Amino acid sequence: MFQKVLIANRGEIAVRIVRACRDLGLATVAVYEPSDMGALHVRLADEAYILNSPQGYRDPEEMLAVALRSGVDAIHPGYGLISEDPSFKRACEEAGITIVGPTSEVSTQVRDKVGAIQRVQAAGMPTTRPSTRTFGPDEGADLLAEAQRLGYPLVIKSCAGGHGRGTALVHNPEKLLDIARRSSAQAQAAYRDGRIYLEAAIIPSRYIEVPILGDHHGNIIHLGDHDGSIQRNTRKIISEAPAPNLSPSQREAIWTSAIAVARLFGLRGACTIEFVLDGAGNHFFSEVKPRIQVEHLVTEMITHIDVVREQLHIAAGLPLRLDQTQVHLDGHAIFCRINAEDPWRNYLPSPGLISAFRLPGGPSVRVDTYAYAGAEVPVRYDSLLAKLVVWGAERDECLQRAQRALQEMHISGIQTNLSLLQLLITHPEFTSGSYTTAFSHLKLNNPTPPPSQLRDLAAIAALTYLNRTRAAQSTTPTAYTTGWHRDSRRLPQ
Amino acid sequence: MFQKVLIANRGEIAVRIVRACRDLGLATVAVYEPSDMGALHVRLADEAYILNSPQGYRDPEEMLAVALRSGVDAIHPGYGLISEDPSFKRACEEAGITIVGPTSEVSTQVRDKVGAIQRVQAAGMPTTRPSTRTFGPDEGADLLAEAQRLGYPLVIKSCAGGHGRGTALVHNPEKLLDIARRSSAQAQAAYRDGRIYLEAAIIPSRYIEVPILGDHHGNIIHLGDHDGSIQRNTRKIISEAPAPNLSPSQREAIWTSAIAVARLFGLRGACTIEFVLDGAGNHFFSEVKPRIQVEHLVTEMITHIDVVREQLHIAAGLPLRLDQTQVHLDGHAIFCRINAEDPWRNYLPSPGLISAFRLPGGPSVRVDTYAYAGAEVPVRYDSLLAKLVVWGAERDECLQRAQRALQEMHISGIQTNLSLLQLLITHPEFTSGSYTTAFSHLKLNNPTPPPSQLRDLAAIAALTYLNRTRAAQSTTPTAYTTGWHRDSRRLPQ
Amino acid sequence: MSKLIINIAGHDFEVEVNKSPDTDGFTTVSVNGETLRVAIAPEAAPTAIEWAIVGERSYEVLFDRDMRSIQSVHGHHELRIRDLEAGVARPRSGDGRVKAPIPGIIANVLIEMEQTVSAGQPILVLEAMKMQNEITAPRAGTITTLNARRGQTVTLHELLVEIS
Amino acid sequence: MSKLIINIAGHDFEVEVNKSPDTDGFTTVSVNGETLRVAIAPEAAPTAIEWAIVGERSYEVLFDRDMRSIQSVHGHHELRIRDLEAGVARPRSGDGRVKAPIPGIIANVLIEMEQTVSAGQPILVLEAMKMQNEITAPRAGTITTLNARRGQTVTLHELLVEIS
Repeated sequence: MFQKVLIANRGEIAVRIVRACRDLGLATVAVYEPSDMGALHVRLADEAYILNSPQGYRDPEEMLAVALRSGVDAIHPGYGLISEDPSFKRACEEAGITIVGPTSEVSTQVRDKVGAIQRVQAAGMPTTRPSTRTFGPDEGADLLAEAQRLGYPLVIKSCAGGHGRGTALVHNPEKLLDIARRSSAQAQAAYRDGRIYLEAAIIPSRYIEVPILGDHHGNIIHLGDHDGSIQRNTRKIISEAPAPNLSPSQREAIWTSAIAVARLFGLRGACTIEFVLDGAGNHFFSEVKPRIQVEHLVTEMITHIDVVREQLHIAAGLPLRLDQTQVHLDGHAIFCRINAEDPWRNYLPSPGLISAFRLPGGPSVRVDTYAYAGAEVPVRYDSLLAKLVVWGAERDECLQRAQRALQEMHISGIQTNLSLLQLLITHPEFTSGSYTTAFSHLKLNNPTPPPSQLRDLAAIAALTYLNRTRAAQSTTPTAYTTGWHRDSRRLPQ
Repeated sequence: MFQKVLIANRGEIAVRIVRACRDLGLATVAVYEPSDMGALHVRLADEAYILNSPQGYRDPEEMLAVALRSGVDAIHPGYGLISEDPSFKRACEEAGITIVGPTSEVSTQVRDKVGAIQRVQAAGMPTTRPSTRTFGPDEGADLLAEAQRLGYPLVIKSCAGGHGRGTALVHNPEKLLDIARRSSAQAQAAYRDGRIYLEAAIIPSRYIEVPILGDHHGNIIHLGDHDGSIQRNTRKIISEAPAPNLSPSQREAIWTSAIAVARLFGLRGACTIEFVLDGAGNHFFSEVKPRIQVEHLVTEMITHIDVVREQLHIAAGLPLRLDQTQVHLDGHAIFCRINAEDPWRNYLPSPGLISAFRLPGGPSVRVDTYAYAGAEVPVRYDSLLAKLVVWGAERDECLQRAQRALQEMHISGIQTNLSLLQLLITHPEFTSGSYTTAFSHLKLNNPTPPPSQLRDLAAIAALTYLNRTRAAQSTTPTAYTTGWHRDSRRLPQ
Repeated sequence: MSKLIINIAGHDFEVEVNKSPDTDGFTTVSVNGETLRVAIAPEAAPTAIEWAIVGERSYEVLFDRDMRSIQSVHGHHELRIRDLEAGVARPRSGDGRVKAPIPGIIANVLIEMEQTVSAGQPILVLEAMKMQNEITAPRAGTITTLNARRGQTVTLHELLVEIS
Repeated sequence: MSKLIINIAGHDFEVEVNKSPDTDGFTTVSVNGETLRVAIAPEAAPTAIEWAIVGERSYEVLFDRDMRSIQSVHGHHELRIRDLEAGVARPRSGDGRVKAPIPGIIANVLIEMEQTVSAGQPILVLEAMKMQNEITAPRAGTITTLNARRGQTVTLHELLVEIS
């Protein structure tokens, strides 16, 4: 095992990796951009190095320099940032520092999403139908021609990143270029890479994901499956494991495909094989994520396996500690991504000081976060604030607990999507488990509570208003003194 | 199943019960003394009734009146307060409201600790050797005579409560009456019952506890065992499951005894059978706790069973959902009780406003608490602030994670025993698993960190001091301006 | 005695408040003529998590900064408060000034000076926290101020556009 | 430039602080002649959890109210700070006044007026938070004030005993 690990990331995933290292007794080295100086991952690590280059967390050279200077024997890149950058991986490999995850060679192969699909196809497995190549934002004519060849409806996808930012459904040629430009800009903002490709759309569809672990000794196991179909504002915000409404034989077939794909690419460490499921229940390989997933907690809850711990074990060259028969898929887990954003104002990000913060507790509830009361949500980074996961022996128990945990969780000072998550997990389409990716675009109506509850809330609002205006007599915002306070707020679709 | 449950308790256990009810979809009714109006259990419940009698939470009549007024069909009494009061249970039974836990009759039997031991003895099982009767604080002569009969060393125990307040070891007659008076006063303060009894001391000894579940259909199962030998200031502050250093046959024998005791008394719901283990590894029945334990989390972590949920199931008359073969004892768990007290100042309780509060996260870590940043630790109640439990596949993994979680946890504004817990769980006697109750009295030395760390801390202290005095120039406490700031602090034994 | 009209999720409630709480901390409040006993968290400190007890019903509530929404376990609701003692009601929506809702970089400017826009029309794209955020016109009118150009860094509440 | 003597866990350190942090937020500090770069949390707000970076070593620290102890993952240590600019050192232990450290009820009074006590001798038992808490004499001397009787309710910092 290693002695000291550099964590080439920030936010909750850096904190998660510090925890896994501590749990193994390994020393940790954090890095930070100046604006992240007081961040939790810095506080919790044993050592912390400032990144002075303008690229900061995204600068592979400075990252490697810190690794050499601090004398670590391994680097954990987390997800996002430079976690999938083959040139960074190669540089680490050449410097003799272990980088947790697949090799630079494998990373290069799976990073080429179109090429990866073609390779899986060539191996005789069902895949989605992508365009033959990728496109820059200004290749309109070529894009139109390729779209014509694939046929509509089709999906635009970003070359970098996941199913998220940049992904958009196109029904006809008239809208293709506009949507493509927007996708490209979104991908550029999120991943610093505006290239896109096309894929024949599958409607209705579900995203089924299979996490796998592979060691350096040829052993590969899967850790079940989860459904990642539910997005809002281009982000997967809910995942559940196992994916609901799959027959045992469907599940078995998907797992078998996942293991075959993992063998094909020689995947090592923790990776995720992603599939699209069509309305008839057929699955099609879509892509490989060669790194820890944001939602890996959902897997940890149903397997009782600490996935980050296993990543470190595997990277150290140790054989897998479990074979497939020893992986017990137990119960049900639901994962919610809590963002610092206002879903009632077009998902406007909401940085600032967290004035109150209370986590849910009790059995089978876990929250991973870099936040706490008094912490600052920085302006510069992603809005991911906290990750909630709950477990239940049955799906119903899990649903009930997820609802309770969301109700208990309290964050103020900034806006969050907690109330949106509550709406989603109590929606009949979610509770029935019959949802597809179409659920991501469903317009949600905020249900009106019974009149007696509204009456109570009115009394509370009145009393609170009077208390606040009395307390802040001199500093009352103008809005309070003009009589009406209103704002038209509807949940965007 | 019930529709609505009254929670006849406060603090973290009331919150825990609200959670279990919510997870089952049951409505909850909280009660509160006026000084607890904004407490978390009140906030999270659906309904909340004020208790106006001076006895408050300890008034069985008002509690029953609230139950009738709110129309609940069950009452969960938690632990402490009136949870073991047979007269309250009888009144509920007569009013036709289910009270979660054993019947009033069983409660009466096990509440008589001396009688319970005699009954178990009569059934042919090994027990501790108690005095033949109990004593009030003023029965000095009788006490001395009984002590003579039992022989020294012996243990004074309180009739009410657990192993905790009131328990004291006596080596010779000269000290008996002084210690007995002190024990009685402690028990009076803690449990409002100053009666005591004697027990022949077993040295060295360990406290081994076996939680059981019994239903109304004659089924009884055990949920493994845990070690509760470690106390500080008369409170169990660390528990671990399974109890370390027991052979499989020892463990099996203890479980068998526990089930036999449970059958003997006709225990229902969640109860705990407590044993004392001598130096040769023989176990002796000591007492029955006919209610949920403070440290039940340690059991939940190794069994994946939500014990409070099961209590409600059983109280509703449902048969146990698991038989003994379906209870899988998985891995290792360590429980820490976090108190609002200053272990460096003779365990002085520390009420007040919690200014900062940060919970540990990551896999296999759970904290149950009523507290959060901005919450008040009330003056009137017990110092129990939070309960931390961590799990690991092996004991070593669990120890490492416990250490990490304690390091991550941050509470300020009040004093807590977090640093004491850190000292204890890293102590060689604890990490080796070879501890006995003697560990509770061990003098702990705060290890001195290496000079380079002290040097860093000195630099930090200097800079912080300068910042604070600069910021609070006008309001500097006198202590800051007199030059030396000191206080002699040693950890009491 | 204070009198307010509280509109929650489109429903109007006339609320009268007797200002002195009793010894238990409850205030007598009349809502549409119905008398309720209400207790709320004693201070609205920014770190406090607000709670209330109405009769025997317990609530935790979260208001946004300007009390224009209320959140509880029962959902997220629009809120309008009209204080009948504060004089004539004036709708706030008449303001055509568009300020930066968060700090960020102007990724795109979708309008020009003197251009006519309709309410809700996208006018700017602000990049912040790795997202492209569309800023829409708060009302219909003509662009009379335009202080935003592509690539510009803006601070919180900086005036970007005015619509008259 | 400020000069302090910091005693941690019985070890003395002479610390000199150059008061202006550099642009990265680090201040140059000399400890026993060794130069260190130290950054600490910018404000000591009561809600803040204090952290520091010394060179490339990261710390979270917790001081008690009067900065008489420092806690970190490395343990709980006694702390004495002597500000060489604040004049002559005066030990705080000379104070013979015993105040209620927490609110509670006097469960027992173990001394009488004019009685001689030694430092550390139990003088009162204060019942609070369901515990009997012994209060000991902060110094040796004679009881000259006794404001505590059994059963009495006391408030925080109420003067109970004076030892001269």
